[in-house]
Amino acid sequence: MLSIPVHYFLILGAILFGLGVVGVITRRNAIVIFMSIELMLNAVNLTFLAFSNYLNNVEGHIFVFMIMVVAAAEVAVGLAIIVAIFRLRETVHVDDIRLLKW
Amino acid sequence: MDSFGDLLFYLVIETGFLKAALVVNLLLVVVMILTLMERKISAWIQERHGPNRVGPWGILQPIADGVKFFTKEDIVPSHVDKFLYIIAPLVSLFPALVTFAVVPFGDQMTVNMFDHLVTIQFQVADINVGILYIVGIASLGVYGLIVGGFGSNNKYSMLGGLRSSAQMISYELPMGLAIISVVMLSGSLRLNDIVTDQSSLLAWNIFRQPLGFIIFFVAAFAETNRLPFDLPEAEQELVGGYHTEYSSMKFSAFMISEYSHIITASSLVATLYLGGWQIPGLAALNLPIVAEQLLQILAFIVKTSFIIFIFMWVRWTLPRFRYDQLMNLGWKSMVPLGLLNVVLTAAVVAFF
Amino acid sequence: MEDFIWLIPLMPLLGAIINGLFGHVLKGKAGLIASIAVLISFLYSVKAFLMVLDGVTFDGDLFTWIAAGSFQANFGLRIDQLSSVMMLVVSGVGFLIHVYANGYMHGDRSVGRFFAYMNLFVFSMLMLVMGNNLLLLYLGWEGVGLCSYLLIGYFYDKPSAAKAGLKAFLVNRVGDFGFAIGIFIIFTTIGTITYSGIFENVERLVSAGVVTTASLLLFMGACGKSAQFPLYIWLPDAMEGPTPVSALIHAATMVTAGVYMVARFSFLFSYSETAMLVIVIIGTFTALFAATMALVNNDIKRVLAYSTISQLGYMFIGVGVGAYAAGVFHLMTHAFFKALLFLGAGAVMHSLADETNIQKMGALYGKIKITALTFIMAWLAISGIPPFSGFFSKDEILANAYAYHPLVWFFGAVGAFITAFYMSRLVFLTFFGESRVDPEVEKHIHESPRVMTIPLMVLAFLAVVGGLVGIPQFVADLWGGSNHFHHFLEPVFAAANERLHLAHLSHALEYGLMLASVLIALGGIYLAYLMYIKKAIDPDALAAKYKGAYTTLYNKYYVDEGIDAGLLNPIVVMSRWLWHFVDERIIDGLVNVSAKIVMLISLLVRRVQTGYVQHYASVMVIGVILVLGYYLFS
Amino acid sequence: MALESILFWLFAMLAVGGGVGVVVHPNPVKSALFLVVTFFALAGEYVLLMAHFVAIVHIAVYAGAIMVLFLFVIMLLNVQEESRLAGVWGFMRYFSVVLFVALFVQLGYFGYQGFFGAENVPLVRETEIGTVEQIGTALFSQYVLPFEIASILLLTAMIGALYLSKQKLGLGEPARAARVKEALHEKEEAH
Repeated sequence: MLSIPVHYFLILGAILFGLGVVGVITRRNAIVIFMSIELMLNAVNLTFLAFSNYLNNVEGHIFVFMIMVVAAAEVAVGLAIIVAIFRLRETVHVDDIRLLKW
Repeated sequence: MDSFGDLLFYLVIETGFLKAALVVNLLLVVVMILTLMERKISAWIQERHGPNRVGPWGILQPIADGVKFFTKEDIVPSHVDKFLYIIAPLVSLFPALVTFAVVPFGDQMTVNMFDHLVTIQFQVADINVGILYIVGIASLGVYGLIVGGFGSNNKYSMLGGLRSSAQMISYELPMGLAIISVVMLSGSLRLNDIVTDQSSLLAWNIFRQPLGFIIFFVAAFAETNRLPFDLPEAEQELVGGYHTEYSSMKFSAFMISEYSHIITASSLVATLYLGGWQIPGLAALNLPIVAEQLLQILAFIVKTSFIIFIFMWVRWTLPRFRYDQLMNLGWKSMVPLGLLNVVLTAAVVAFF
Repeated sequence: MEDFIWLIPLMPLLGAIINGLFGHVLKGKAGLIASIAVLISFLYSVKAFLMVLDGVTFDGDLFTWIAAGSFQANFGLRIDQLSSVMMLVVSGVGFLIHVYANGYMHGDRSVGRFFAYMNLFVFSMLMLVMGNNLLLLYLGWEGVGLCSYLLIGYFYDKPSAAKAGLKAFLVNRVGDFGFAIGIFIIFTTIGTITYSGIFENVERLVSAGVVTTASLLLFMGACGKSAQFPLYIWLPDAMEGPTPVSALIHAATMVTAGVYMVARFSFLFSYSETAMLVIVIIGTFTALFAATMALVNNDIKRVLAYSTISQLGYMFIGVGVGAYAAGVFHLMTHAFFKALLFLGAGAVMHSLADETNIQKMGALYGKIKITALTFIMAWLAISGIPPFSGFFSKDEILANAYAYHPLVWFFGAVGAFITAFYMSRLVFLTFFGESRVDPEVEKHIHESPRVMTIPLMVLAFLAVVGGLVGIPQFVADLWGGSNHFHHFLEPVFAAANERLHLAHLSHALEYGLMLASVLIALGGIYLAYLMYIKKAIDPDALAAKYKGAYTTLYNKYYVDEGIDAGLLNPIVVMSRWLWHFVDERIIDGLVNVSAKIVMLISLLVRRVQTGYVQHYASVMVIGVILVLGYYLFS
Repeated sequence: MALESILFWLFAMLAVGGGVGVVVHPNPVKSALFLVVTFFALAGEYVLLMAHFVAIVHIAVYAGAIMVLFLFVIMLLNVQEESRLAGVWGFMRYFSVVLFVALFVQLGYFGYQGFFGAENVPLVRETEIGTVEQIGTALFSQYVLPFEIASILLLTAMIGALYLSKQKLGLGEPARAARVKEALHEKEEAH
C-alpha cells in the first residue's frame, strides 16, 4: 500500500468538510444539520489519520478516538434535545425554532 | 503466471477468493438445510409430522421451497420507495454473510498442493481484530430491517424497523460487554487466539465465563431477532413487521439472512465459549494431520449445530416478550450484569 | 486610671444603643436609662478628676483603631487637668439636663429616640474632650455635629425645625472643612496626630511656615462649632430644638468645643501672633455684635442664643489674648448659668404652654417662684454682679484683655453693658411688670414638676458659687488664698504662658477695672429698670426714634438675607444653570446622543440576528475562511 | 493502476457521493443512509491508511450506533421531507456553494503547500502504528488522563440525554402544543 499519495486523503477530507459546511448552512432539518456536522467530524478524522500515517505518529489515532467519543456524546445529547424540542413544538426545522428572534 | 496451476494458486490461495466463495455457498446450503430442520423440529416439539411429501422424509422440501420462491410473482407495491425496497433484503443479507469471514472453523494445516507448500487456514480472513470486526458488522444487521421497514412505506413495517433499531442498539451493549470479558481472558482480539486459549475442557469459556455466556447467548437471540425477541416481525401486532410488504425472492432473502444470522451467531457462541474447533485431548491421540483437521472441523460443526438446535428449541418453546419487558431486560438486567461480569473478570485477570 | 476611664464614654454609648434599639418598647424608662448612663459617667469623671487633683494624669492608647500603611490611629485617651474639667462639665451639666429632660419631654411620642440622641451626644462630646489625638477629636467633633443636627430637627415634622437642622449642619460643614484641612496640614507636616506628638514637634510646623495657616484653619473649625462671626447664623435657628437640647448642646457643651480646642492647642496658637490676633478680633466683634442683636429680640430662647454667641465671643477673647485659664473658667461658669437660663426658659415655656414671646409674658414671679428665683440668680451671674460666678470669669477676661490692648477691653466692656441690659430686659419683661399673658393660658400657669426644678436649683447653686474656685489672685491675696482654678490648669498652659509672657497689671488698675465692670453691669441693669419697670423711657418711642437702627437690629443686621443674596442665590442660580444647561443639555445630551448612536447602529446590526442558525453558522464559516486566509497568505 | 489506487478512488467517490447525497437529499432518512455509505467508504479509506483498528471502531461506532440512533429518531419523530427551500434559503444555497469553494481552495492549498511542492510526493507507508497494541499502549499510558476524561464526558452525556428525555414537556397536552404552533404561525404571518 505504498502507491497512494498522502495528500489525496487530505483533499478528500477537505471536500467532505466543505460538504458538511454546505449541509449545515442549507438544510432546515435539525437532524440533517447534525448529520452534516458528523460528516465534518469524519473529514477531520480522515485528515488526522492521514497525517498520523505521514508522521508515523500514534497521536492522530488517539485524537480520532477522542473525536469519536465527543461525537457519540454530542449525538446522544443533541438528539435528546431535538426530541425534546419536537415534543414541545412539533417541528425539527430550525427556522421554526428561532425564539431569540421574537 | 506461467501455468494454469500458478494462476489457480494465486486466485485460490493468495486472495482467498475460492475460500470465500466456498464458505458463502456452504452457508447458503446450510441455510437451506436449516429451514427444513426448523420445520422438523417444530413438528417434533408440537408432535406433528412436519414436511414429509417432497422426497423421503421431506428432505427435498427446501428445494421445492426455493423453486416456489423463484417462480412466484415479484410484487413491488406502488407506494414503496423502490430503491430502498429493493436494496433492503441485500443490505440485510450482507452482514450476515460477511460476519462469518473471520470465524475459524478449523486449525491451519500445511499441505503440498500443485508443487507449492501451502498453509491452509480454515478461516476466510484471519485479521487481528477479528472480534471487533464481528461487533462492527453485527451492528450493521439492523440496516436491512430499518431500510426495509422504511422503504415499505407502511406503518407496520415502519414500527418493525423502529423496534428493531432500538432492540439492536440495546442488546449490542451487553453483547459487547460479554465479548470484552472473553477478550480480557484470552488477551487477544484474534478469534484464532481465543480458540486456542480454550485448549482444555475446563478452559472453555463457558466454564470460565458462565455469566458472560448467558449474556452473550441472550443477546445473540435479540440480535438475530429470534423468538423470544422477534418483536420487529411480531405477526400478531405488526402483521409481518419489516417484511410485511415483501414477497417472492425478496422475502426469501430476508429469510436467508435470518438463518445466516443464526448460523453466524451459533458459530460465534461455539467459538467464543465452547472452544471453537478444539477437541479436548485430541492431540494425545496422535492422529494424522488431515484426520485431525477433519475431526476438528467436525467438532466445530457439531457444536454449532447444537447451538442452532437450541435456537430453534427456544423459538418453539418460549412466548414472545412484550416491548417494554424487552427494554427493561436489556437495560436494567443485561447491561448491569454485563458490567458486573467485566469488573469481576478484570479483577480476576488483574489479581490472579 | 486606665481601668475605668474607658467606661466614661462607653456608658452613654450603651445608653444610646439601648434607647436607639429598644426606645419604642422602653417609652418612659428611656429617660431613666439615659440619665443613669450619664450619671455613671459623671461619677467616674469625678473619680478621674480627684485623681488628677492628686497629680495623676493619663495619656495612652487603649487599642489600635485604624491601621492603614504607615498611618496608625490609636484609640487613645488623655486625661489631664483641662479634659477632666471638661469631662466634669459635660457629664455633670449633661446629667442635670438629662434629669430635667425627663420632665420636659414627658409624654413625647418618641422619647426613646430623643434620649438615644442625647446619650449619643454625650458620648461624642466625651470622646471630643477625652481623646488624645486629632482623629478622635474629629470623631467627637463630627459626632456632636451629627447629634446637634438630629436634635435640632428632632421635631422633624415641623418644616422650620428640619430646615434649622440642615442649616446647622451645612454651616458647620464650612467650618469643619477648614478644620479637616488643618488636621491634614498638621499630619503631613509632622506625621503624627497625637497631642503629645504635635506638642513635641511643634517646631517643625513653625519651621515649615505653616503654623499660622494651620492655626487659622483649626480656628475656622472652632468658628463653625462655637458660632463665631460669620458662622454664627445657625445657632439662633437651632432654638427650634427641644429646650434641653438648647441647654445642653447649644449653650453648655457643644458650642464650647471650639474654645476647648483652642485651649487644647494653646501651645500651637501661641506660636502665631496673627492667629491670636484674629481670634481676638473675631471674638471681640462677635461679643459685641451678637449682644446688640439680643437687645431687640422678643423670643426668650433666641435672646439666650444671641447671648450665648456673645459669651462665646468673650471666651475667645480670653483664649485669644493668652488668658487660657480665664477662657476655660468662663467656659465652665457659662455652662452653669447659661444651662440654667435655658432650662429656666424651658420651665417658663412649660408653664405657659410653649409660649416663647417675652412680650406675651410678665409678672410670672409670683406664679412660678422657683423658676423665677433660679433664673434671677443666673441673670445676676451673667450680668456680672459679684459674687456670682459670671463676675469673676468675665472680669478676668476683661482684665487680661486690657493688658492685651485697652481697645479690646473697651469693646468688651460695652458688650458687658449691653449684656446686662438685655438680660435685665428679659428678666423684667418675663417675671415682672404687668402680665401680658394670654388670659386663656394664664389660668393654667403652674410650677414645673420636681424633676425639672431640682436640676434648676442645683445649677443655680453652681451658678452662684461656681466662680469662687477662680477668685482673682490679687483678691485672694487679701486673705492669703490663691486662684485654685488657675493653679489647677497651670500645667496644661505652661508652655503657652511661658512663650506669651502675659503683661501684669498693677493692683490698682486691676481694682479699677473690677470696679468699672461692676458699675457697667449695674448701669445696664438700671437702664433696663428705667425702661421696663419704671417706664421712664418708652422703649417703643426709642425704637421709633431710631427706626433705622432698630429695624437693622431686629432683622439681625440682615446677615441671613445678605448670605442668601450674596452667597446662596448666586449658587442657586449657578446650580440651576448647571442643572438645566450643563446637566440636562450637555451631559444628558451626550448620554442621549451616545444612546441614539447605539440605537441607530443597533437598527442596522440587529438585522444580523435573524434567528436562523444557519446564518450564524455561515458567519462562523466566513470567519474560519478569513482566519485561514490570513494564516495562509500572509 | 494498483489495487490500492482503485480502492482509493472507489471509496473516495463513494464518500463524496454519499456526502453530496446527505446534503442535497430532501428526505432525512435517505440523507442518513447516504451518510452510512459515506462512513463505509471512509472506513475503507482508513484501512488504506493502515488504520485497521480505527476503521473497525469507526464502523461499530458510527455506522453501528450513531447512525442507527439517527434513523431511530427520524422515524420516531416521523419527520417529513423538507419542503422546497424558498426566500432566504435559496440565497443561502448559492452562498453555501461559494463558502464551499472558498473552504476547499484554502484547505486544498494547505495540501499543496505541504505536499505538492515537495520533490518526492510522500506516499502512504506500511506502518504498525494503527495496531491495537500501539493504540492501546498510547491510550493507557501517555493519554490515560484524556481517556478517563472521555469516559466522564460519555457519562455526563448519558445523564444529560436521560434528563432531557425524562422531562415532562407538556406531552399529552395537545391543546397547549397547538397554541404554541398557532402563536408561531401568527408570528410568521406578521413577518
